[in-house]
Amino acid sequence: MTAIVEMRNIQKHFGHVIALAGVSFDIRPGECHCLLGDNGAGKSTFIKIMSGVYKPSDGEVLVEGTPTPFHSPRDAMAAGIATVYQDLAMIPLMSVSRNFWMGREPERGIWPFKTFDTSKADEITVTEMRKMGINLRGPDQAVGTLSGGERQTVAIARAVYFGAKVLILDEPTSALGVRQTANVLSTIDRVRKQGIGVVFITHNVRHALAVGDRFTVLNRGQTLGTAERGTVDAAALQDMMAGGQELALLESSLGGTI
Amino acid sequence: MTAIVEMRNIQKHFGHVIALAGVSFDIRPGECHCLLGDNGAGKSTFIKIMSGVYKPSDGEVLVEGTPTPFHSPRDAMAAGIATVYQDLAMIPLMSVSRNFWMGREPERGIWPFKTFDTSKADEITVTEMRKMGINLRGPDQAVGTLSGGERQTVAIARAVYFGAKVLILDEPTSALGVRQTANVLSTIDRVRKQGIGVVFITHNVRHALAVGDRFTVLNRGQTLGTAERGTVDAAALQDMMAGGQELALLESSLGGTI
Amino acid sequence: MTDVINGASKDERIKPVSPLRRALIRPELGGICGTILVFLLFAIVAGDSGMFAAEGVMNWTVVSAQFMVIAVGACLLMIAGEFDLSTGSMIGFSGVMMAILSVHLGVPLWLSIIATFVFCVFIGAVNGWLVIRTGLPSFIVTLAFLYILRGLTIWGSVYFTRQTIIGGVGEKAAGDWLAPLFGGKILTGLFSWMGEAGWIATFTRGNRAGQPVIDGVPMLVVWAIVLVVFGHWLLTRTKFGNWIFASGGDPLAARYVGVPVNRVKILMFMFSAFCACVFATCQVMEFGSAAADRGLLKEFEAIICVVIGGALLTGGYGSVIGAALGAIIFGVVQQGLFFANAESSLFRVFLGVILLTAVIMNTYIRRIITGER
Amino acid sequence: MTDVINGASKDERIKPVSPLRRALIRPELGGICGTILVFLLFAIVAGDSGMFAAEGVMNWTVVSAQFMVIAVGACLLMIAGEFDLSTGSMIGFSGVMMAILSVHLGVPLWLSIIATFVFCVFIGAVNGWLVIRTGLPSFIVTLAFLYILRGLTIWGSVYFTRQTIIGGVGEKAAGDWLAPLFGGKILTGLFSWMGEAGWIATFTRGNRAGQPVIDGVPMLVVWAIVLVVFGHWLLTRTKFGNWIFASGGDPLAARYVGVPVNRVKILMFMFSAFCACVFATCQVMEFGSAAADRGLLKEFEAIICVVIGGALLTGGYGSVIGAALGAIIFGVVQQGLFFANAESSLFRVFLGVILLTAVIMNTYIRRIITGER
Amino acid sequence: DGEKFVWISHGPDSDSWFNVIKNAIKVTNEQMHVETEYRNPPTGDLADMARIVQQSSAAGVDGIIVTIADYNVLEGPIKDAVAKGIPVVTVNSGTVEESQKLGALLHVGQPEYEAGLGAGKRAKEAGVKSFVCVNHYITNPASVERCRGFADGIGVELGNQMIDSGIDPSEVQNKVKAYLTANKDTGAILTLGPNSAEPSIRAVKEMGLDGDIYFGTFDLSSEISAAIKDGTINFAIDQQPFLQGSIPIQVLTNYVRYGVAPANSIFTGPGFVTKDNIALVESLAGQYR
Ligand SMILES: Nc1ncnc2c1ncn2[C@@H]1O[C@H](COP(=O)(O)OP(=O)(O)OP(=O)(O)O)[C@@H](O)[C@H]1O
Ligand SMILES: Nc1ncnc2c1ncn2[C@@H]1O[C@H](COP(=O)(O)OP(=O)(O)OP(=O)(O)O)[C@@H](O)[C@H]1O
Ligand SMILES: [Mg+2]
Ligand SMILES: [Mg+2]
Repeated sequence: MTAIVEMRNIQKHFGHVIALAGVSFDIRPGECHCLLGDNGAGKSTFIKIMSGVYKPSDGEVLVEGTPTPFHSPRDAMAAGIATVYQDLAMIPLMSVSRNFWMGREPERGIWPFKTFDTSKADEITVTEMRKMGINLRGPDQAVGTLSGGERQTVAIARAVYFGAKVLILDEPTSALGVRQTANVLSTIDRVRKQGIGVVFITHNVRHALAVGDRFTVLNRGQTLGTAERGTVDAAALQDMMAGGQELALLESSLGGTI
Repeated sequence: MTAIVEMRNIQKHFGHVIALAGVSFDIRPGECHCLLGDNGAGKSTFIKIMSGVYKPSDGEVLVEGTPTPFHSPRDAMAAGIATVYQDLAMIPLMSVSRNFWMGREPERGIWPFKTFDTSKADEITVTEMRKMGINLRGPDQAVGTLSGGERQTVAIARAVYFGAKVLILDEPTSALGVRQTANVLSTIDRVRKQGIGVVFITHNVRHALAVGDRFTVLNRGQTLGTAERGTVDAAALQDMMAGGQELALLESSLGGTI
Repeated sequence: MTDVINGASKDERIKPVSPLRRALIRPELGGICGTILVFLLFAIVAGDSGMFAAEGVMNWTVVSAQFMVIAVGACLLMIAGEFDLSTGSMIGFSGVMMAILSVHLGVPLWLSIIATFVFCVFIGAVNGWLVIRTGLPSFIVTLAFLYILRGLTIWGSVYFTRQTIIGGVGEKAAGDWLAPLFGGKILTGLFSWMGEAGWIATFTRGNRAGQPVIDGVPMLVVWAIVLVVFGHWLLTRTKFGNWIFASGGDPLAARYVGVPVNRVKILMFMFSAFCACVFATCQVMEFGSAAADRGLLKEFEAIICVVIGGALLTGGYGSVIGAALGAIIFGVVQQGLFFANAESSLFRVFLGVILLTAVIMNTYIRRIITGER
Repeated sequence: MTDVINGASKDERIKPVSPLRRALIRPELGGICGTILVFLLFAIVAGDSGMFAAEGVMNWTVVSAQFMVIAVGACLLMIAGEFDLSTGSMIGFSGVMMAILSVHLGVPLWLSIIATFVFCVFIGAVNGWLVIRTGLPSFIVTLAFLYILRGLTIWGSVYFTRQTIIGGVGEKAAGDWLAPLFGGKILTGLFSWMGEAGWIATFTRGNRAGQPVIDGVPMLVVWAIVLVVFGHWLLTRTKFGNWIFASGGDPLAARYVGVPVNRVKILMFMFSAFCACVFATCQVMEFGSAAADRGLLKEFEAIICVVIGGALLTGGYGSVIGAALGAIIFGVVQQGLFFANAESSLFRVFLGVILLTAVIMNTYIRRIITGER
Repeated sequence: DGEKFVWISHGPDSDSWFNVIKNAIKVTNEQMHVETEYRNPPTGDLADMARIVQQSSAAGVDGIIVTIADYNVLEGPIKDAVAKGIPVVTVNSGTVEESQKLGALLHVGQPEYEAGLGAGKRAKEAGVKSFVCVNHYITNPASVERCRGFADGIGVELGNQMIDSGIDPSEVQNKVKAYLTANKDTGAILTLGPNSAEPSIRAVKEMGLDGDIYFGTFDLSSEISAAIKDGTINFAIDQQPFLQGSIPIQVLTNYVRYGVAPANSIFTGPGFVTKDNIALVESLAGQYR
């Protein structure tokens, strides 16, 4: 099975900060590929390149085998990549429904008088949110009044609703309680079954192991390789994330004093 | 040994969000007390109450046995509590030396002509930073040009330098590489040996176990109890943080599908 | 698993909030209350001064309509996260440009008007482009244009006409097909019928005796209504309106989901320039002359209307209806003080106080909407 | 373990940066380059017009000194993260208050001056307190005071004196002990000696032929120098200066480490009001009269000087020396255009263009300082 | 008794010249037992002024006194007021023809261009060939008219000889100095009111040019009359604002009460105040002169 999106040897520099030093990654239909890594490893930077927010300093992005440079988030969306960002990409002062449709508003009417089809938008928003287990007070409730978990769920519901061939979730579970986490994980499972590739970013190894098919670990801008499901366990992943042997070395150096 | 600072049944509400639902905690001289918890558990909120940034909605703060309400960060500092905040409390446009001394600038000269003793400030800054393993280009380098790890180290060096009876570190290792992490952990050890109580906040169980004497786990604004060193292992802590049995329940519910 | 899903909708960390309080809360609430208060106030202090007779109503309506025209532009721009200090200079500039072209360079009036609109909207685009490209605050960029445009206006009018006031546009307007769109009146038939029927007062003396005191609705008022309706429709009913909110609320987030933030902002700068041009053209057509000092300080007045109407100075929140109410408050207070015979210098004091109270009240309302932060 | 510590100082993710480029970079670099450019420009176009003779130098020095006085206040306030649109109105207000008190209510001049300073600094504190307490942007709060103070000024001067220009302060100043501190001249002896010795030019025409063209340094210039030196010292050499930077850079972070941010901001609002008062008092003492329209638009001019001088509109960054250079640029350009016989209305165009280029250049410099973000 | 009139000017709130008018209104109100309100656009925007005219006729006053700051702008509102049967007297700037076209009873005032022209002719007699016109209010049309008239009176092009001085006194003073330094052969100074005259007097004195340079100004103030006495200023054009404030009220009162009005317009200026006749005016300058 060929990859839907393949990233080859991606580098990214911010001024004199080297955030990514050559990372390769691919995602196939119907799989959940987990991207793991400690804080600051470069996970968010990496998927921002994948969704067209940043341009890579070096390296290639291939969509279904053809090199496809993304110039803007719209390009990535057009290529079927939907992203739920870590910083949520939600605007607190706007209503849930407006946030849900932001950038892809449904329209009604003929050209100069095309209007935002609010009734359709509201209806679908409420339905989709109910599917995700959130009962809204109303679709015009401001996102600012939602809890972190609810906001996260709006973002996921939005990405799921708009279909797409690849769904990227950047730490979707980090602000969630256990029940909402369960919900997100089972949503990932549901989405994957529809043949969509899911990129699931987290630094919680347990969440990753619960749904992942493959696991890629980033450490300080570099990839430490990709493992298949079943070939690694929680402890091994945790070790790779935290810098494995190096930390062991450290523990022995502290060992005498503690 | 009595606690230096004791927090009794602390509650904190932000509008209609209940961030802390009654948390008790204490810190004794010369120990490292780790505060663990998932994202959004309320760790940062809790230590902000401890350092006088927020006032608790309910509950008491006792310093060496006497109830001492803090009205501002200055009160907490006066009571000997130094804090390194998660969001760093560093001002990127200012120089390292100015950031280091911010709020406690050394002065020289007599009253109406008292000046900020820059040469002394610079000298001490450079020395202290070298002690922490950072060679500055110069003390007037802007903090904005430092890497995340270097910034974190400035903040820690500052807190350590200003002594204090309790040192609070809010996720000090989250933006650091392995080597800087080792450095921070051994600094914690060094500080503790001087009889200072250290509150070490993290969601990395391995870092906590490396230096902690006691472990308190927060989960969604509530404490799940405090464990002594040796009575818990990594897996147990990880389970408590992620919501233990609840997650087990979840896994079984997903189990059929994955 | 259904159990898990239903459970997710509840979060034990959220306290319940009274639904009644929520029902009342909307961005323009402050504007609505303010308008009612102001009308009550003047009904008491100036009720018998003719302020609420047909002619008086028309008087403050026209003034409010003026504010409304520029407030709509400023409002949409502010919601998109920027503001424009060059509005006032733009008003002076476009009037003088139009007058020089038509009166002194002999260009037909309709062509002068169109050329002026095109050029001013272009300058609006330059403003926007500079803000986007340099990443500078719009305060600085538009402040520069405040000076540049005013300087060019004075220099141009003195250079071409050796005067800072340029008359003679009235004669050019006669017979022009475009001019009535800005300077004409509508519903004249209706008003003369109402006058005959005794619905409104008529002139009792002089050479127009028998004619109604109001002979029609000036196009300025029509423009104000059209712009408010258009602005409100654009903002609340269209896709683009959603993009305006998004660009002002969080440009980065908006860009990530594919909203063309730069285009939205530049278009709003252009719209603001367009509104300034409408203001200037209506004024030039009505009075038949342009002057280099027109529009002085109008940028602040537009911003004040918008802010009184509940918009957030930092963007992402506000309402065109609110801005229109702000304009009505501004106009009624300004003219009402004349009707009430108050010392006119106290108008400014009054205005400052209204601004402060309105904004404090709006902040309180907004905190409730966004969940007390 | 030493190995671990040494290793920590290197981060393989940081690319090296040229140290040469760093050495050049300081906040006032833009101001310095701008000043040099402006002097070069006018040396070329107006070198033979007397602009750089003793008298010409004094001419633009006085104008620059005026700008400097208010720029210092605006600069410190802007670094502390706020700004003050009421400066201009405050200038008008304090002059009129002083004149009414002394000329019309018979209060001794020194007491009027002191009372005015106290009251104006108090209003500055009210400004600051409102900004802190309501959390509103300082734009809105000080805009309200722009209107309120100007309204009170006009109302007050008309109410008390039935005039908007109040003369007669000159007579009151004669014999007063405090007035010369604002209106006098120093070094008069030195200058007449220099004139006799032929060091500076003497009048060749008119009824003062033989006297030196400059008879002393006005106190306004002394005040400007004192305020710049004080501001620079305060900002760079004292504890409090560090707090100003911190309050503007990140108020939350500063508050967490114990900087009394609210106090710093309120004090800076007070200092800005104080500078406006110094400006007004020097002018009233020099000209012997106060007028209600003094200071119009001075708030923008102060902000422009500060921004040209490299400060960041959003706070936390800037330099008093830079602001002073900005004031010199402003003054030299304004006066230089007269010496160069340029069309004077083009001054505004020139100013706008200088503002834009200076700010763009400063942004570039700042990006380098803060690590390209 | 108790007729309500309005006196509508184009001066912004802070304009000092109209103070004499205000004082005249007050005095005349007491003399004639009427109520006259002084009104003006706060920022001097003529469009706002037109609104005030409309508003006054809406309020149904017994008479309107209005300056013709700009004929085009005020034409509509004034004609409407006249049509409504409200008697109108025009004052200050504007011409008699304009006044008649508007249907006003009469005009009381001083035509700006002609005043400037007269002053220019005077200067020409004194041998002046070049000048600088210090315009502190360049955006006001009447100010440019005065400078133009002066230039035409001397018989030279206006060109660069009008400077935009702003109202800040130090800036005015230094701009005048800069101009005089750069243009050493300047023969005359024309200032347009106390706002530009007072700093210019200081500039001239500081440069030692007092008495040497021909200096004319519009309007009076205590400082201007002092300068006339000491010879710095050669003449001040006095349009006797007190009369402009007072006569229209008297005319309107008599017209409303008894239906009588003067047949011709009344010129209150230009009257030239010089060293010879200064003693008469000096004591009241700024308040009633
Ligand atoms: N715009 C930027 N400019 C400069 N440096 C940046 C920028 N964005 C990210 N970085 C740096 O790049 C590195 C990787 O950041 P990134 O946000 O991708 O990490 P992450 O793996 O997502 O971490 P987290 O788990 O905290 O989300 C960090 O050192 C960060 O400071
Ligand atoms: N100022 C505030 N207003 C409203 N809610 C807040 C505020 N600060 C924190 N919260 C909420 O309180 C809860 C606890 O937040 P807190 O920052 O203390 O978590 P944390 O344990 O430090 O998480 P992390 O590991 O991400 O740092 C979160 O749900 C957060 O949204
Ligand atoms: Mg991330
Ligand atoms: Mg935290």
